Amino acid sequence: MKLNSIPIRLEGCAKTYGSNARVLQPTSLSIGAGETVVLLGPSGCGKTTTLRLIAGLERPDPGGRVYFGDEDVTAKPIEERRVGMVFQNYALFPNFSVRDNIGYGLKIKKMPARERAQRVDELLELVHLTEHGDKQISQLSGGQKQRVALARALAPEPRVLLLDEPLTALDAKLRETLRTDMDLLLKNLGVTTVYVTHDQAEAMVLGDRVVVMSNGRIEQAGTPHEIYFNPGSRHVAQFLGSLNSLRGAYRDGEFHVQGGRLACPERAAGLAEIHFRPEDASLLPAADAALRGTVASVQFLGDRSRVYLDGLSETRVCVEAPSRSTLQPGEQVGVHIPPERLLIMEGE
Amino acid sequence: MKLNSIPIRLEGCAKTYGSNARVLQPTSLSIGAGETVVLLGPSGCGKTTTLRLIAGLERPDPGGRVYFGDEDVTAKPIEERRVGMVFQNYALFPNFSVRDNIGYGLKIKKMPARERAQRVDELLELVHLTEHGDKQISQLSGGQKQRVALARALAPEPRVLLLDEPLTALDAKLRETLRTDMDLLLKNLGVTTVYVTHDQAEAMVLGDRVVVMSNGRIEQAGTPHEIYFNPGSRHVAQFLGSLNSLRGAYRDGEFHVQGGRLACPERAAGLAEIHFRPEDASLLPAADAALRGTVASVQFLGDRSRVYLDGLSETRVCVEAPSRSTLQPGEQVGVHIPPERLLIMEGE
Amino acid sequence: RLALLLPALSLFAAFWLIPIAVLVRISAGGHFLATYADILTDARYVNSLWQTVLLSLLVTAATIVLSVIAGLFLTEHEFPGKRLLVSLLTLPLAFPGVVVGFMVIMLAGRQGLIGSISQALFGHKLVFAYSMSGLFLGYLYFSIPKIVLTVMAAAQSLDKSVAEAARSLGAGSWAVMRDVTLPALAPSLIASGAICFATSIGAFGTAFTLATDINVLPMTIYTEFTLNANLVTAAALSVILGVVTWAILMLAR
Amino acid sequence: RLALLLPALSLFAAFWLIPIAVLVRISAGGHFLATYADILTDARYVNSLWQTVLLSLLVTAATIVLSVIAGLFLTEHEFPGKRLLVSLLTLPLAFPGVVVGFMVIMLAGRQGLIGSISQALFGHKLVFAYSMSGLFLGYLYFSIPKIVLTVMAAAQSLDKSVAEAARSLGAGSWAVMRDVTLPALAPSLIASGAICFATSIGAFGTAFTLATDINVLPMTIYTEFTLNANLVTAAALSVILGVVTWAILMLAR
Repeated sequence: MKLNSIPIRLEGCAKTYGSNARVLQPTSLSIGAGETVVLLGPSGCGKTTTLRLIAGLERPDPGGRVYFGDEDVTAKPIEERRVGMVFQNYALFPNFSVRDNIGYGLKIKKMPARERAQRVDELLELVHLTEHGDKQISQLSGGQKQRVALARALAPEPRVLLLDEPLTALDAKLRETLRTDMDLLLKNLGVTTVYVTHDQAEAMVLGDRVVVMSNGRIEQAGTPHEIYFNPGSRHVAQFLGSLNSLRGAYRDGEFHVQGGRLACPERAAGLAEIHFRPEDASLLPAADAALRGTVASVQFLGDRSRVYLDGLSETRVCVEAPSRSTLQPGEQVGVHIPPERLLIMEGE
Repeated sequence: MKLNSIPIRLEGCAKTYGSNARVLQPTSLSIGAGETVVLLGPSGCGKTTTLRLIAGLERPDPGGRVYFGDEDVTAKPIEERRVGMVFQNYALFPNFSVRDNIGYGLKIKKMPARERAQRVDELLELVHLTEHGDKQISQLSGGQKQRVALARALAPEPRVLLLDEPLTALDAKLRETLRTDMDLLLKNLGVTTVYVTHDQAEAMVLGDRVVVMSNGRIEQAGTPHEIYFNPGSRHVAQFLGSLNSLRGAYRDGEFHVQGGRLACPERAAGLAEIHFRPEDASLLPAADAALRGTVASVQFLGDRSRVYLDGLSETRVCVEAPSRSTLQPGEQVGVHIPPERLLIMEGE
Repeated sequence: RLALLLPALSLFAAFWLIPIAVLVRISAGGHFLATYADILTDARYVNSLWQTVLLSLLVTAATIVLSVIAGLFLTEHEFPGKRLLVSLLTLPLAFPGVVVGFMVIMLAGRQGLIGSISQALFGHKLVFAYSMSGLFLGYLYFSIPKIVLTVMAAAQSLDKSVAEAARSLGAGSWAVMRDVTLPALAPSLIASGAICFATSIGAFGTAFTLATDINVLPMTIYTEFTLNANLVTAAALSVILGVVTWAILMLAR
Repeated sequence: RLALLLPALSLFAAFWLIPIAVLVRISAGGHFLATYADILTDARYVNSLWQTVLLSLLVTAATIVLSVIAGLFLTEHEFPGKRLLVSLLTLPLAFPGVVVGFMVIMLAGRQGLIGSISQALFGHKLVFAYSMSGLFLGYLYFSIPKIVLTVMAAAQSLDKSVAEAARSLGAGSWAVMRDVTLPALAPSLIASGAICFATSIGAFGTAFTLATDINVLPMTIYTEFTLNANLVTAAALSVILGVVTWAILMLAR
C-alpha cells in the first residue's frame, strides 16, 4: 500500500485559549511531502496543540495560516481535510466491530459494500489482524486496539497521517515492538506524517526529523543525529538523554575540575560548565588517569551497568559500563572522555 | 532511619478462586531478614497474589502457611501483621492532607499528637516533601503521591515492606529517577522488602534477589547477575532482555549457521539453537569474519543504535552498535560473539 | 460477620415483601384467576391501564428527545449565565406534583394564560388543563430537569476523541450524533428513561389536582379504594400497575 | 449554530419560568409582603411547614442509614440468590404513592396485620397508619430502594486498595468505614439524599390515601386550592415549599 503525500506548511500559527492563556507562540514549520516529523516535548509544551492545528480540530489565532500543498486549509474543518488521526486512547467506536471500525471512513464516503469489504480485508492484513475482524473492540488487547485505530485512519487514504502519542498507553515491551512495526509501516506508506510523543526513543527511531518543543515554542528541529549530538541548549540535551555536568574552568587546552583535568576544545574557554553523556565516557584504572572519581554505587541493568561517581565534580556523575564489570562502591576509578564527545553549549 | 527486619517464609502456598481458577500453584519461598526480593513477571503470573498472601489480604488454600520469623501468621488479617504496603495507584486518602495521610497509621496506634507530628516531620524529610506537608493529595504530582504513599507505609515502622508495582503509573523519566531514590532508601532502611513489578530494569536495580514467575509458578530465583547471565529457560531469558536465536548445528568446537560459523562450547552439541543478547555481539568488517550478515535496518536510539541483520540465521538478528556508527542498510558486516557470552539452554 | 448479618437481612427482606404479599393476597379475593380475568376484560380498567401506559411512554419519549437536545447544547457551549440557566432549569424539581398541577391550571386552565392569549389572538379560548394534554404537559415539566441533568453528566464524561476520530474520517454533525454520541449516551438514557416512566405511571398529585375524572390508573385505584371501598379491585389494579412498572425497570437494567 | 440555538433555548427557558412566575404573581395577591407575613405568622401553616420538613429530614436520614448498611453488605458479599434479592429490594419502586399508602393501611391500619399480631400477643391493637408514623413508614418504603441502588453503584466503583491501605496501617472495620468508605460515598449520598428529601417533601399520594387530615404541606396546598378555593394562600405555600426544596437541592450540589 502506497499513499499520495503532500507537504504541509504552518505560518505564524499561535493558539490562545480564553483571554491570556497562550499555549502556542507564533510558530512556523514546513513538513516535506512524505516526511515523518516527530513533535517531541514534555506535556504542556504545545506539541498536541500544533498537531490539532494541522488536523483542523483547532483554529489558529488570527494571522496564522495552515497550508496543505498550495491549498490554504486554515478555515476548513477536520472533516474536509482528508487527514487520518490516531489517538493515545485509541478512540475506537465501542459499538462497532473491528471491521466496521476500519470501514467507517469508507462508509461515510459511500463506498459500495463489496469494495469496502475488500479494502477492509487488505487493511486487516496490513496490521496483522485478519483473524480478529469480527471481534468486538472490548475483546482486543491494547496493542491490537491501536493497530485497529491505525488501520481505520489509513482506510480512506488520507493525505496526511497524524498520530497523538499512539504508543503511550501501552507497556514498555509492547511499545518497543510496535515502535519497530510502525517505523516499517510509515517508511513503506510514504505518507506525510506528524507524530507527537514525549518519549525520546520513539522520536529517534521514527522521525526523519525531530522537532523539540517547550513552553509553546520550537526549541530545535533537525534529524535525530543532529539534535542528539549537537543539542542547541542544555534543556534539549537533557530531554534527549542523560546528561552529566562538570563544573570547572578552561586553561591551556584542558578543563580543570575537582577530580582532575581533561582535554577540551578551546570553545569551552570562559565557560564554567561542560557536559557529557553517560555512554561517551569510559572507565580505566585510576593510576593511569588524569581525571579520577570514587564509585558511589553501581546499578546493574542487565545489558549494561550504570556507575555513579563522586569526586569528579560537585555533583554526582553517571557513567555507563559493561554489565559484567565488577566495580565496587568506594573504589577509585579513572575516567576518560574523548574531547570530541564533550557537549559544550556556549549559548547559556 | 533504620527498621527492624524479620525473615518471611511461604510454605506450599497455593491460591484458587472459585472452584477451579488456580492463579498460584503451591509455592514455597524464603526471604531473608532485610533482604529485598523482587517478584518479576507478566500480568497474570501470580506475582501480585503472592504479595497479597504475604500481606494477609488473601488466605492461601488449605495447607499453605505463611511465617513471619517463627510466628505463623497464616490466619492473621493484614491489620495485625504490621506490614507496610504501597500500591500502584497510590491508594492515598483523598480526604486527608499529606501530613494526615502519613500520620494515619500512628493515629490508629494512638500515638500522642505531639510525638506523631514530630515523626511525620522526619518522614516528610526522608521523602523530600517537607514543604508539601499541608497540601491536599489532589495538589500533588504522581511522583509526589507515590512518595507520600511510601512515607505513610513506613511511618508505623512495619516489619515488612510490600510494594505492588509502585512505579508503573509514572512516566519513563520519572520512573528512572524514583527507581534510583527507592534503591538508596531501601538499602538504608534495611527492612525486609517484597517488590512486585513487570519491569525488568526495576527488578535488576532494586532486587537483592529476583524471583521470575510465570503461569502461577516460580520459574527461576537468583541474584540479578545470575538470572541475567544464566537464565534457566528461554522464557526467562526473553523476559529479562532481548534475545537472538541462531539455528544450526554443533561440529568440532564450532556452531554452524546460515551466515557462517562461530566458536562455541561443547555443551551445545546436539542442540538445534543457541542464543545471544544484542549487547554481547560486536560488529567488524565482513572480510575478517567467520560469521556474516546483511544490514536490514539501523535504529538510532541516541545513546546507541540497534542494527538488524539478515542472513545470519533464518530469523532476523539484532545487534547493538555505538550510536555514531555509519552503517547503511544493504551493507555486509561480520559479527563476533565471544563464546562465553553465548546462552546455551540445554533443558529445552 | 456474614452469619450475623444474613438473618438480619432476611428479616429485612421479609418485611419488604410482606406488604406486597398482603396486596397480592387481597387482590386474589378468594378467586385469584377470576379477579384478574374480570379486570382484564373490563373495558373501563383495560382502557385506564392502556391510557396510563401510553401517556407515560409519550412523556418518556418526549422528555428524552427534549433533554438530549438541551443537555448536549448546554454541555458543548460555554456562555455567560450558563450556571444560572442550569439552576433555573432544575427549578421544577423543587415543586411537588400538586403544585405542578396547580401551575398547569394557571397556564392552560379556564382562567389560564394560554387561554387569554389565544382568545386575544385568534378569538378562541384554548383550554386543555383538565385533560390528558394537561397531564402530559405537567409530567413533561417535572421530568425534563432530571434527564437534562443526567444527559449533561453523561455528556461531560464522554471521551471527546471518539467524536474527533469520527470527524477526521469525514463524518458530519449528524453522523457523529448517530454513530458516536447517542450510542454513548444510550445506557444512561435507558436507565433514566425507565425511572421517568415509573414516575409518570405512578404520579397522582398532578392528576388529582387537575381533575377527578382523568382516567389514569393511580386515580382509578384511589377511587376504587377510597370512594367505592372496592378493596379487591384496587389491590388487583395495584398489582398490575406494579408488574408493568417493574417489568420496564428490569428491562432497562 | 450557536446563533441559531440560543433564541430557541431562551424561549425554552422562558416557557420554563413562566409557570413559576405566574405562581409567584398569584401568591402576591396584590400585597406581596402582607401575604407572606400572614402565612409565616399563622401557626397552622408554620406548623404544617415545620412538620413536613421534619418528616422529610427524618425519612432522608433513616433511609441513608439503612441503605448504606444494606448497600455495603450487598456489595461486599457474594451469596446465591443475591441478584434475586436485589431485584426484590427494588420492587417498591414499581408502586405509586397511592398504592404504598394502601399497603401501609393493610399493614398498620385498623384491620392491619401489625394490629392483629399485637392484639394476639399483647392484647393491644397497634394502629399507626393514619398518622405521621404511617407516612414515615410509607416514605421509607419507597425511598430505600433508590438509595440502596445508588450506594451499591458507588461502592462497586470504589478503589478497594484505599481500604486495603488503611487496613495495612492497622485500621479495623470501623476505622475503615469512618475514614475511607463513608468519605468516598459522601458525594453520592448527599446528591441522592437531596433527591430523597425533595421527593418526600412533595409526596402527596401516600398522605392522601392514608388520611385527609394529615397536615403535610402538599395536602395543605391541595386543601386550600381545591376545597377552600384560596388561591393566594395555596400559591404562597407552593412558593415557600419550592424555595425550601430548591435550597436543599442547590446546597447538595
